[in-house]
Amino acid sequence: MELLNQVTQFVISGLATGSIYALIGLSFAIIFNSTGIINFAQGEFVMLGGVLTIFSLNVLHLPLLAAIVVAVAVTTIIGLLFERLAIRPLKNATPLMLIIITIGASILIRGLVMLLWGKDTQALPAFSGTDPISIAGATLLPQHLWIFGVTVLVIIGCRLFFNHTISGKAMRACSFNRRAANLVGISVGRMVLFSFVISAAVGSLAGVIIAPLTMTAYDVGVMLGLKGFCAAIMGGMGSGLGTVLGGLILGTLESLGAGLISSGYKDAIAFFILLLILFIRPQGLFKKGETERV
Amino acid sequence: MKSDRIKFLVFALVVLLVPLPLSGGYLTNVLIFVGINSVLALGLNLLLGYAGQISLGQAAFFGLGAYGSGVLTTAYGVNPWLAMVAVALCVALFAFAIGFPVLRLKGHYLAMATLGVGVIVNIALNETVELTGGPSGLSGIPNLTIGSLTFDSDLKNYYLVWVFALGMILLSLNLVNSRFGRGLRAIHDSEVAARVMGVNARLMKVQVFTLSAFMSAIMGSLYCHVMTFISPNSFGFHFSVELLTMIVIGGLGSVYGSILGALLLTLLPEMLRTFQDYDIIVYGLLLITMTIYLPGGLVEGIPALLRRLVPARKVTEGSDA
Amino acid sequence: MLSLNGIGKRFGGLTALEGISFNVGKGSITGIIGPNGAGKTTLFNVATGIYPPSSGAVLLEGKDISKLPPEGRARLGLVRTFQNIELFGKMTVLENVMVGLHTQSRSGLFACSFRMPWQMSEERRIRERAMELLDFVCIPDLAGVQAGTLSFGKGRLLEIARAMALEPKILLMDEPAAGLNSSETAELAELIKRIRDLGVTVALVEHDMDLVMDICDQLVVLNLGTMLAEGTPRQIQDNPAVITAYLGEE
Amino acid sequence: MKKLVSTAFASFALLCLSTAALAAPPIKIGALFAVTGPASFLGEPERNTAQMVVDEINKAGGVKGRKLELITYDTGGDATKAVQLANKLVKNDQVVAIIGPSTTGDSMAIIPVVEKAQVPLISCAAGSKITEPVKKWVFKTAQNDGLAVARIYEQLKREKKTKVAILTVSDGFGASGREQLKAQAAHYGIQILSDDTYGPKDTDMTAQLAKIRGSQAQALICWGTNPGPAVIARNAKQLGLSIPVYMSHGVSSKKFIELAGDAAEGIRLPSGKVLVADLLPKNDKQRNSLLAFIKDYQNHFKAEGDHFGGHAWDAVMLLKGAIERGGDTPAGIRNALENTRNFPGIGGVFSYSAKDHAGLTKDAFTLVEVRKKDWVLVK
Repeated sequence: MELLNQVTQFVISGLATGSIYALIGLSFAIIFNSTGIINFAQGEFVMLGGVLTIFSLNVLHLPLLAAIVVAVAVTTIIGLLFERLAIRPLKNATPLMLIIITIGASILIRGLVMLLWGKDTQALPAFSGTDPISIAGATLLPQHLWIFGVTVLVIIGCRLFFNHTISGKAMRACSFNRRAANLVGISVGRMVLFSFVISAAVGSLAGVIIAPLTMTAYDVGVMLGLKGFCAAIMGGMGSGLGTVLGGLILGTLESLGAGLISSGYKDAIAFFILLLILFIRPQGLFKKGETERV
Repeated sequence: MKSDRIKFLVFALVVLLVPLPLSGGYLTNVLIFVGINSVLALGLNLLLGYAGQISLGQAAFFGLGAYGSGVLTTAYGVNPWLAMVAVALCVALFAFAIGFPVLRLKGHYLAMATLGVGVIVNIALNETVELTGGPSGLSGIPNLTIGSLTFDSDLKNYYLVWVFALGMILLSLNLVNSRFGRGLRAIHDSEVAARVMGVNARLMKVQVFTLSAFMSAIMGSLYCHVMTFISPNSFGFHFSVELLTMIVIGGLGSVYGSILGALLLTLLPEMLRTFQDYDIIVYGLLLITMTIYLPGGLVEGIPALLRRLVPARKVTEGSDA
Repeated sequence: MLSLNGIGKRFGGLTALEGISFNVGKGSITGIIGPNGAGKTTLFNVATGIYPPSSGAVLLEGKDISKLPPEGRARLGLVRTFQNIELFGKMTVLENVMVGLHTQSRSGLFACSFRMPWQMSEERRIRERAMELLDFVCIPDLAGVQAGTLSFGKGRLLEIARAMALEPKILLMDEPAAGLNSSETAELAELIKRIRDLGVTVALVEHDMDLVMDICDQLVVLNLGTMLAEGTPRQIQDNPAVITAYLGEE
Repeated sequence: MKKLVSTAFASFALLCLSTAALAAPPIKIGALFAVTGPASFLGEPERNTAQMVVDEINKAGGVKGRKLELITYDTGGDATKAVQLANKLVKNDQVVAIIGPSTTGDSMAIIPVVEKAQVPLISCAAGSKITEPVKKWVFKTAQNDGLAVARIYEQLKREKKTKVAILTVSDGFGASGREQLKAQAAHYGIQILSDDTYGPKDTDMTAQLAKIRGSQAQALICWGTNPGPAVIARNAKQLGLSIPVYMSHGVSSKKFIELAGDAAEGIRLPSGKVLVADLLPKNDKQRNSLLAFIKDYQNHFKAEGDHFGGHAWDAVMLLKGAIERGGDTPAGIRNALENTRNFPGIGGVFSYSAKDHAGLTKDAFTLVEVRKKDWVLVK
């Protein structure tokens, strides 16, 4: 009975952590889907969301909602600048160059934040208190519900955007075939910019809503980014349910691994699963295989 | 062919003579690590610059080499030279085994998989406390000895490390200018075309991956005997990225570029002394600007710059006359 | 020489090829023609092992090679060129051909890094052979030039030299005349005939009908992933189904 | 007239003296701190404090009329860099002594360098193996982890609690704590029921805590530095974990209370006295040092001095005393350091000896508890 209780808690905690990964994974997938770029600086967008909110709240003394809006807006602008200054100037970029550039950008952003706001960890007050909520013998915090809620909203938003707006459809067209998209009059450059902007916004939003739980500092982005990327790969880099399921599975496995096997090897378990998926099903857990065209 | 030989001989001569005016000072110590980093960067460059396969987990092989030698010599009293060879072979075998599934992946997926291998190895070094001493590190590793000669001073270690480094540099130079090197570069340019030409791309990628792991492991062993203390955070993701930065700055696909990059980045903290906390930003900026404006690295950039300057001067001289 | 038996290829739900069967006779020049999207390049990709076939088998000299990877087929003498010239742009012209000689040499990782004597002599042999091949396609003067800087026409010649380096039994050429001007095309026709005279079987996908009619002994016509006709150039020219496919229904 | 001459003479003599003092070359002290990287929470206050103390000493006329010059380098918490920089301090800068590094790993890495160069090192890291066994040239100011563990176990024994769960961070600090917790348990008759770890960057520890909740443990001891323990405090509150929670001295600063919020209430931890300086009795030996340090730090950095900064304060002040007594040669300083007795510092009252280069007893720690967002002494 006690074991059952524990496992319930492991699963619930895992789902809560997993939805964080899912949200970050979604922001990875948005850029990947329209550009084929894996943005290694994605974690820094998440970090910026949290750090900027705290800055607006504590230093500018804005109310919480305004602080969040400022944080997301500023991060979005940084995403835009990043694309303009670091991605756009590259002609005929190879994946290799893009990996190196985005790694460089992540180091740069982290360094700047460290210099501007110091190295201390900071906490954001929870949006709706910290009284635990009991579900089937396990407990959750109200902040977890915020995370679930925002994740669902972001998925719905992505769906609507990609399936029902001109820009969204254009971005999808770019992901299928850039040359063809260009031929039918879609400005591929603009779509790449768009995807960075949207992804920065989603990433920073994730950063904001998780900050009350995980706290934030200049270096939180690295691990969160990696985990988000794992989630996205498990879901086959789709910007929909696959990535969310990937995130939830990753979170749950991690939590079960920490609770039942070994807490020290928790991350190793997560990366081991990532490797297995890459080896066996590189197209993700939920997608059908496709042949690469030459 | 001939000029390549002469270039290497000049380089080797410089390497062997450099410590003399330094008289065992602090710089000698830094240059030991330049030697180690040069070979690590070179290993990564063979993989990334020549064969076009990225690895963000190079530090793992370096760490396995260091810990393998460290543990075998301290806990089991194995002869350090024997340990070095045995460990390097084991690490190479490990790389060979994981190479087949890992190198089937391309681009971002390959980057992520190698990163994953790096993270897992680092966690393993941290968690196997009984063996490795865990996060607090492993101390009391003996210096290397040959007969009655103990490598316990900076000068001796300098020659120890650089003799190994020069050997590996020479072998790498031979390799890249041979049938094998041509195959690697062909894979880099167009894997499909290379395979249609009968190049066994899959095997060659794994072979060069194994070679770079072997080189890293040897350097890891040397590192542990030079330092006599090792801890897992020297072998993390951060260091893999530092190696990547070295070859991007020095020059992808250039043996000497790897060495130039290692030299600059190992001395960089020295040059950035006035910046203190800013060096992390300089790293980031260097990675971005070099990739955008000088994708060939400094080994290509400096001659190009000189070429641009020299005719310019001729023109001005001409106008003066 | 090369037999395709009931080749089919699907991408997801899309059928690109279905039921393709024909033989390429030893020592012949066979042309594969068809309108855009007929599946010609896909057929080449299946034949050379870049795509696995969804159904059917590829036979080389009677031996089933369907399971072999591209490099394995190359070793057996099945070699191809690409529509968009796939040169190794960052290597010199000579080095490109030397890569083509990969299968003619054996030195591995160890021999190369330690410069074993036999590796050195092998290297010399490869270099000489590569120069001969450049002579064969009449571009020996470009040996030291970086391949990425070549004009399209010279690039095509280099690609052929590189393919010939593998000492192919059969050479598959994907639109060799694409992007060439008329004098270059004429030279190409001569070159292909010289290749055939060396005893190499040639199969080519081509749009340039004049070229095809001039050099081919046998033609295969594809349309919408299926085989429309097979025969000599004369027979094909008179085939009503082919005319319809090319010109559309009146 | 006579008077005038003598005054002039006197002032001239004074002038000569002071110029002589100015002209004397400064005494060079090296410092290595992990100002950047994961251990920057240690390195930054340490560097700030060390520079501050040296400035204060120089303002007050230096040591025996000579100024101190502090040469600080950032190791980034990287052992390789630490070794290079230690070499630089010894060979290029020719310092007479080195303070720092901040982490046990960096300290262990540079010990061979200073032993060989015969330059005294006063480490600011906590790992007990730095000075056990005793190395001739190596001293330390940070309290051994073992002392903190002993303090907690003593309290548990007093409360007759014998079953504990431990949860430690998987870095150098946590590993060293874990080692001590396991080694000393038997001595205090304590049984460790569950032994878990978490990663320094983990954001959710409910899995480990749920497991602990299901065990028979009567107390939880958690060993880590911010932000992990704050996450654990919050997760423990979320899970309604009812057993008392003990943290390590790694989080003995206001920052922890700020991060953990309400969840910090009731948590206990061993701490250096700097945290509760104003609560100490008037006759406490360390009181004056503590109040001076806190005041100076507040003036310079508009922030609360913590015990990490205290390690550097102790190191510089111990060095100052040693130079005063033993002169400005490395060997003289080393000998004087070893003979330091009853020096009241921030971390405790230091008494080094030939057999003990750590210099502190478990009195260096007091047990404090969080009440109403502030610290109170546990009686």
